[in-house]
Amino acid sequence: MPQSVSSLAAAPAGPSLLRRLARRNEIALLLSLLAVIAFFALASDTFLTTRNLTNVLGQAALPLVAGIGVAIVFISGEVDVSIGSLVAAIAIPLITIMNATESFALGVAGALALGLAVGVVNGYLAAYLGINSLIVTLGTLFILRGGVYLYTGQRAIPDDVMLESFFQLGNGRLFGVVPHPAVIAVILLIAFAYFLRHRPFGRQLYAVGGNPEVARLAGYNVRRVKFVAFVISALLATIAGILLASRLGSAVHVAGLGFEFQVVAAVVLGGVSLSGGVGSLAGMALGVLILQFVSNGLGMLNIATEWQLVITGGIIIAAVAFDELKRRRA
Amino acid sequence: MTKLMKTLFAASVALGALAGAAAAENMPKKIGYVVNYATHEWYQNVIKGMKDRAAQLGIELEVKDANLDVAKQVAGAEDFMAQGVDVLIITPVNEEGVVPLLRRAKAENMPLVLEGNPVKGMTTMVAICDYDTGYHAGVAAGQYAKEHLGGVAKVMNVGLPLLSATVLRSNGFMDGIKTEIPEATLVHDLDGGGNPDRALEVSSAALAQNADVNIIYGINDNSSLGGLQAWKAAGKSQDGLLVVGTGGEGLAFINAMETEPSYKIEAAMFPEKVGFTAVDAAVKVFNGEAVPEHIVSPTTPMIGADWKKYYSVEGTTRSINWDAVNGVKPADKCMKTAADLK
Amino acid sequence: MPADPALRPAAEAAAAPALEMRGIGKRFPGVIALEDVDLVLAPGKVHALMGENGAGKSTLIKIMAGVYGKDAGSIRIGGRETELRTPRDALAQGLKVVFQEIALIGEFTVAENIFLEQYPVGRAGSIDWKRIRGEAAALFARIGFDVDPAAKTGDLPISQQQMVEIARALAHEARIVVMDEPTSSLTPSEVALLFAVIRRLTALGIAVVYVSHKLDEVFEIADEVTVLRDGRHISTKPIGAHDHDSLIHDMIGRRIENLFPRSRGHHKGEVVLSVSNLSTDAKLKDVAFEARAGEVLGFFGLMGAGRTELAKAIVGFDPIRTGTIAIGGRPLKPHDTRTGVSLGIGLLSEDRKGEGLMLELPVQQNMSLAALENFSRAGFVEEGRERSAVQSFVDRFRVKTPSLAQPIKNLSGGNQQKVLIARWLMRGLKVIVVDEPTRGIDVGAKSEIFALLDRLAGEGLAVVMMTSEMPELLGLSDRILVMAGGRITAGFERDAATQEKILNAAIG
Amino acid sequence: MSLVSDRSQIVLLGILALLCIAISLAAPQFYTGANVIAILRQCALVLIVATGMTMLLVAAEVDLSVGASLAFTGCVGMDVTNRTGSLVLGTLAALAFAGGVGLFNGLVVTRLKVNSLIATIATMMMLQGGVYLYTREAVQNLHQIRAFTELGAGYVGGLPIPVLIAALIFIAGFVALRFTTFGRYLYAVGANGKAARLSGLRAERLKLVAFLATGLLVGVAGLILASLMNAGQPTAGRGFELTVIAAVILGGTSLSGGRGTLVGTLLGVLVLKVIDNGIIILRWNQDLQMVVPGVVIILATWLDLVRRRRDAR
Repeated sequence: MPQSVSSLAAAPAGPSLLRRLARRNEIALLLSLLAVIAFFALASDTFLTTRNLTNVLGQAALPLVAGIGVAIVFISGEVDVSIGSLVAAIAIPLITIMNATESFALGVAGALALGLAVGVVNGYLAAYLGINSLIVTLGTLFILRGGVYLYTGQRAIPDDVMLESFFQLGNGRLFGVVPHPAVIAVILLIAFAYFLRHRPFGRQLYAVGGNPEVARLAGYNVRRVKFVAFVISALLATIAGILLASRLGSAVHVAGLGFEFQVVAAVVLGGVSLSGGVGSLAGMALGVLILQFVSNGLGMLNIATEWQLVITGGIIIAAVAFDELKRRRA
Repeated sequence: MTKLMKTLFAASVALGALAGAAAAENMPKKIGYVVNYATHEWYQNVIKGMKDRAAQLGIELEVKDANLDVAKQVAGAEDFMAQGVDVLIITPVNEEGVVPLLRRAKAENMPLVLEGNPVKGMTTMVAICDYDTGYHAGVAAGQYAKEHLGGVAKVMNVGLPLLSATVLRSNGFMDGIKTEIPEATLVHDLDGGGNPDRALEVSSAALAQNADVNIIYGINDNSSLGGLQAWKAAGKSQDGLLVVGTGGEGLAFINAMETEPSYKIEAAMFPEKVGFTAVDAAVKVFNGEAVPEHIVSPTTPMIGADWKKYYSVEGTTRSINWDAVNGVKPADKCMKTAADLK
Repeated sequence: MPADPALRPAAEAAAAPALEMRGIGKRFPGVIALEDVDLVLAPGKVHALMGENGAGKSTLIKIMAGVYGKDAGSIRIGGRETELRTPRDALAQGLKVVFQEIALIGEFTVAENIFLEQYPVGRAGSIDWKRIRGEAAALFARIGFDVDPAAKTGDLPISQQQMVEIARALAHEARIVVMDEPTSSLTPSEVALLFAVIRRLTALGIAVVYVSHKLDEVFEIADEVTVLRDGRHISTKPIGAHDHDSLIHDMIGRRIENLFPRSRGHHKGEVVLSVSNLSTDAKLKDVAFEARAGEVLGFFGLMGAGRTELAKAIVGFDPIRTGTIAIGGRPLKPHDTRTGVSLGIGLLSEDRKGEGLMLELPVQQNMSLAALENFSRAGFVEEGRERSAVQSFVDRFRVKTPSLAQPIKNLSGGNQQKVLIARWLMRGLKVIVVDEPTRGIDVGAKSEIFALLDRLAGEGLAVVMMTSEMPELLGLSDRILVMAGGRITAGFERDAATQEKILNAAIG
Repeated sequence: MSLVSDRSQIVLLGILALLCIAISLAAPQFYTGANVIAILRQCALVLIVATGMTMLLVAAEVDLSVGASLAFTGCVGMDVTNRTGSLVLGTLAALAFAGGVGLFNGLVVTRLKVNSLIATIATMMMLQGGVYLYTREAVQNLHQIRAFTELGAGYVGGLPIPVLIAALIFIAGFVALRFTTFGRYLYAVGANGKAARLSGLRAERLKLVAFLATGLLVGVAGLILASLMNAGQPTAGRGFELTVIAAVILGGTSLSGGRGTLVGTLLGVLVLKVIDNGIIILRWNQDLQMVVPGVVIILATWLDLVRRRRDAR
C-alpha cells in the first residue's frame, strides 16, 4: 500500500505574499479607478454625490453581469461577442410572455430558455464542433440581431401589463439608495468569484484556458468545460438583458447595439487575457467601473461624445500596453 | 438670491429676447437634453436651435448624447437628475424604451419634454408631423410629375423601417403623390439604413432588379442622395428623374439642389426650429402651464430654389432665416401618427 | 553506477502483475501504430520501455493514460480486466502517466498543480486550499524536493517543473507510474534525486514504467526492459540480459558501430565568432569566447547555467546589456537576427515547435525560409530553383516525407530536425549554434544528426553546440566550455576533458 | 504548394455557383448587365480592403478600424481637394491619412505589443470620435472635378472604374502574397513568429507593412466611396470592418495566422455580396441580410474544418 500523504499537514505561509500582492494587476486597476474618481471629484461638483455614485453603479451593473460571463469564456480560452444581440433577443420572450400571462416569473423563464438555447448553440458549435469561437459568436451576433428585426418588424414591443415587480427590478433602489441592478451584480460577482476560486469546476475553467492539453491529461472534459462556459455567458447576458428590459420597460430591437464591444473592452482592460487562463472577476469589475466612471465623469464635465470616444480608445490602448510592458519587465 | 430677484433677473433677460418669447415667466436655470444621436446633422441643428433659444432666455443648456444606445440614454437621464437640472428634454432612441424613465421622472417631479416621438405617460412632445411632411412632399412631387414627367410616378422609396417616424414619412409620401396621380406605384421599398453607403448599395441592387423608376424618395438626405448616387453610378441620365429628399439638415441637400438636375424637392423639417420650440415648451412645463400633448414644429416642401428663403449659406456654414421659418405655420394636429401604424 | 541494492525489494512475491496488457493493437488512418503488443508490469519493479521514435512507445503510453482508446487487446490491472477510456479512468485505476512535455498549468501554484486531477474538497464541495498547501508541502518534504508550494509554476525552471510532475504522481497514490523521458531536462543531481524517488516508489510496491532514450539511465535504474519497433513487440528481458549493443540492436534492428561517427580530421580555421564581455539583464555575466571555423565547440552546463540564453543572445534574438559579438570580424547588431543571419550566424533552437517549425506549412516552406532570398530575383521567388534545392537536401539528408508539400507537423521529430538543419545549410552560415540538437529524437536519428553536425564542421563551419548530454558533449566536441550561473567557468580541449572535470566546473 | 489551390475554395465556388443559379432562376434580373455591374461595384470596395485584411490575417493580426477609417479618409480627401482645388493633393492627403492610421495601428501592435483586436477596436473608437471633431457634417463636393466623380462612377471599356481598381489591387496583392518573398515571409510570420525571427526575418516590420498596406487600401476605398457618395460622409462605413473580415474568413483564411489565400477572399467577397444583392432582387425581407451571412460564415468555417480534419487523416 502506498503511504498516504494526507497524514502530514502543515500549511507553510507563502514567503512572498506582499510581493505577489504588489504584482497583482488588480492593485494597479484599483489605483487607476481611485485616480479616475479623484480626478472627476475635483473637476466636477456634481460628480461626488451619493446619488451620482450609486447611479453609476446601477449603470455599470449591466456590463458587470454580462462581463462575468464574457470573462469566464475568455478564461476558458474562447471568445463570446454574441451578447450584444442576445440582450435584445431575450427581451422578446420576456415581454411577450409577461404581456400574455401577466406573470413575471414565466417571462423570466422564457428569457432564460432562449438564453440557454443560444448558449447551447454557441457552445456546441465552438466547443464540440471546434469552429473558431470568434466566428461562431460573430455569426450568432448577426443572426440574433437579424432575427430580432425580423420577428419584431423593427418595432419595440411595449410592456403592456407593467408589473410593479418588473419595474422595480431595474429601476428600484434597495433602501432607497442602491439600485437593484447593482445589488444583483454584486451578488453575482461574489457568487462567481467564489465559484471560480473555490469550486473544482472553476479551476477547470482556468486549466482548460491555460493549457487545454494539460487539462485533458488531468482528466478534464475540455469540450464540456468550454461548452458550459458559453452557456454561463449566455445566461448571464440574459440576466443583463432582463435588467435592461426593465430599465427600458419594453423589448427594444436596437437594445445592446455595440454592447459586446463595450464589455470586451472592459474585460480586457480588467486584465482578463484573450488567450485564456488568466484574469479575475475583480479585475474585470474594476475594468468595467473605470470605463463607466470615465463615461459618467466626462458627461458631467459636458465633454462631447466624440471626445469621449477618443479618450476611451486612448485609455484602452494605454492600459493594455502598460500591462504588456509590465509583464515583459517582470 | 431671493425668489423675487430671480424673477426680476429672468424677466430682464426675457425682455431682451425675441418677440413671441415666453415673457416674464420663471426661467429654469438649467435644462438637460438627452439626445439620441448628437453627431447626426439633424440633431446638431436641433441642438443649435436649442442653444440659440436658451441663450436668448438666459438658460444653461447641457447635452448628453446616447449615441444610439438605449442603455446609455437611460444613464444620461439618470445623470441629469443626479446633477439636478430643472427640466429634461429627451429625444428617445426608441420611444418604448423610455417609458420607465418617464415614470421615474414623474416620481421625482422632474418636468420633462419629449422631442420627436410620443411616449406613453408623457406630458408633452415637440415634434414635426412626419406623415404630413411626407404627404406634402408627395403632393408636390405629384404636381411636378404631372408637369414634367408626363404624369407617370414610379417610386423607389429609400426607407428606414427601423423607426416609426421614417415609416410615416414614406407612407405619407405615397399617399400624397396619389392625390395627384392615383396610379402612382411603389416599385421598390428599401431599407437603406438611413446612412449613405448602405442606401447607395441597396439602391444599386434595386435599380438593377427593376430600373423602371422615375422618382426616388429618401426618408432623409443621406437616403435620397444615396439613391441618386446609385442612379448615377448605374450610368443613367437624370432626364426624366425626380429626387425628393427629406430633412434639409445640412449642406448636402443644398449642394445637390444646386448641382443635380433631378434633385428638385426637399421636405424641409427645420431642425433648428424644433430645438427652439422644445426650449419654449420646457419653460412652459417648468412653470406648470398647460401645454398641448403634441406641439407641432412646422415643415414644408421646398421646391427648386425655395431653400434660399429659409437658409443662407456662407462658405461651409449655413444659417437659418428665423423670420421666414417662424412664418411657416405648423399644423394643429398631425394627419397620422405612430399610433396609426399599429 | 550500480543501484543501491538496499533499496531494491528483497524478495519478489509472486503477486499478480500490476498491469497486464495483451495483444494491444491501435491503428490510425493509413498507419498501424501498434500491433499485438504485450506489456506486463510486476509490482515494485522498474520496467524500461524502449524503442525509436515511431516505434509505438508514445501510443502505448497514451493508451495507458486513457488518452487513446485501443483497437484490440485486453488490459488487466491488478488482475482485473478493465477499460481505460478517458484519463480519468486511468487515474481511478491508480495509473498515472508523467508525460515528457510538462503537463502543468503555468498560471497555477505548484500546490494546486499537484492536485489538479482531484481537488480535495471540504464542506459543501468547496476546494480545501489549506489541505492542498499542507499536503503539497508535506509531500515535497518527504521526497526531499525543495520548492515553495505557493510559487507560481510558470516561474519555476523546467527541471523543477518536471520534479513537480513526478511529485504529482505520488500525491495520487498511484500503483503504476509511467514516466516518459523524465530526465530530458534534469540536472545530474536532480536525476539522482529522481532515481532515489523511483526506488522509494518501488519499495512501496509501485510498478514504474520508465521510458528513455538514455541507455546509461536504463541500465542504472531498470529491472526489465521491453523493446518496441515499428509498432511491434520485439523483446522483453531482464536488464541483466542486455548490454549496450544488444539493446540498441533490438531497438533499431541493426548495430550502430559508433554513435558518434567523428571524422578525426577537423581542420581548424580562423576565428569566425568572437564574443567578449557579454552580459544580459537576465542571466549572462561577462561571457567571452571564440569559435573557429571547422570546430565543434561544445557548451555544457546544468539547467539554468545560461546555455540557451547565451545561444539566443549571440544570434541576436535576445537583447544584451553589454558586450560585443563579431562574426568573421564584423560586429553583430545586438537584438537583430537579420544582421546576424546576413553575417552568417544562425540558431537551431531547443524548442522545435515553439521556435523552429511552422507546423501547418509544408516541408518546402519550412526548409527554404532562411534562404528564400537566394532563390529570389527582384523580390520574386523562383519556385523551380527553390524546389530543386529543397529536393536535393531532402535526398541528401534522407528526410522521410511523402512530398515537399506535406505539412511538417506530420513528420517525425528526427525528420523535422533535419529540415531545420537544412534550413540553415541552404542559407550558408559561418557559425551554426545548435541548442540541445537531439532533444526528443530517437537513437537512430540521433546518430544521423551527429554525423550531419560533424560533417558541417568538416566543411568549415563553426558549430557551437549547447548540450546537457554528457555523451553528446564528449563524443562530438573539439573543445568544451562549461557554464555555471551565467558565466564560463572552465574550458577544455577535447582530449583533456573528463566527465569529472566538466561536472566539477558545471557545479561551479 | 497549396497556397493557391486550396480545396476549400472548391466548396466556396460551389456555393457561389449554386447561389447564382438559384437566384437567377427565381429572378432573371439577377443576370442583367446592370445588376452584375452593381454587384461588382459593391464587391470592389470590400475586395480592395479585404486584400489588405487577408495579408494581416495571414500574418496573424487583424484590423477592426477599417470601417471608421474609411469614413474619415473620405472626409479628408474631399476636404483637401476642396481647399486646394487639386485632386492629386486630395488623393495624397487621403492616402497619407489612411496610411497613417494603418501605421499607427501597426506601431501600437508591434511596439506596444497590444493585441491587435483590442488595439484596433480602440482605434476605431478614436476615429469615430475624431471624424466628428474634424467635420460636423458631410464634406460636400465643392470642387466638381470631373476625374473625381469618374473615380467612383466612371467606366473604362464597359467596366466600372472601381472594379478595375479593385482588380489591379487584387492582382498586385495576389502576386505579392503568392510569388514574392514578402508574401512568403508573411505566412512564416503568421505561422510561427519566433521561428521567422530566428531565420532573420523582421517579423515586426513585416506586420507593420501589412498594417500600412491595409491602411493605404482603406484610403483607396475611402476615395472611391467619397466619389460614389459625391461627399465625404462621416457616418459611412459602419459595420464595414465586419463585412470585410467576414469575407476574408469565409474565404478560408485562418484567424490564427499562416493560412489563407486571396483567391479565397475574392470568392468570399463574391458570395457575401451576391447574397446581399439576391435578397433585394428576390424582394425578401432585408433583415435577412444580417441572418444569412451569419449562417453562411459559420457553415463555411465548419465545412472547412471538417474537410481539413479529413485531410489530416
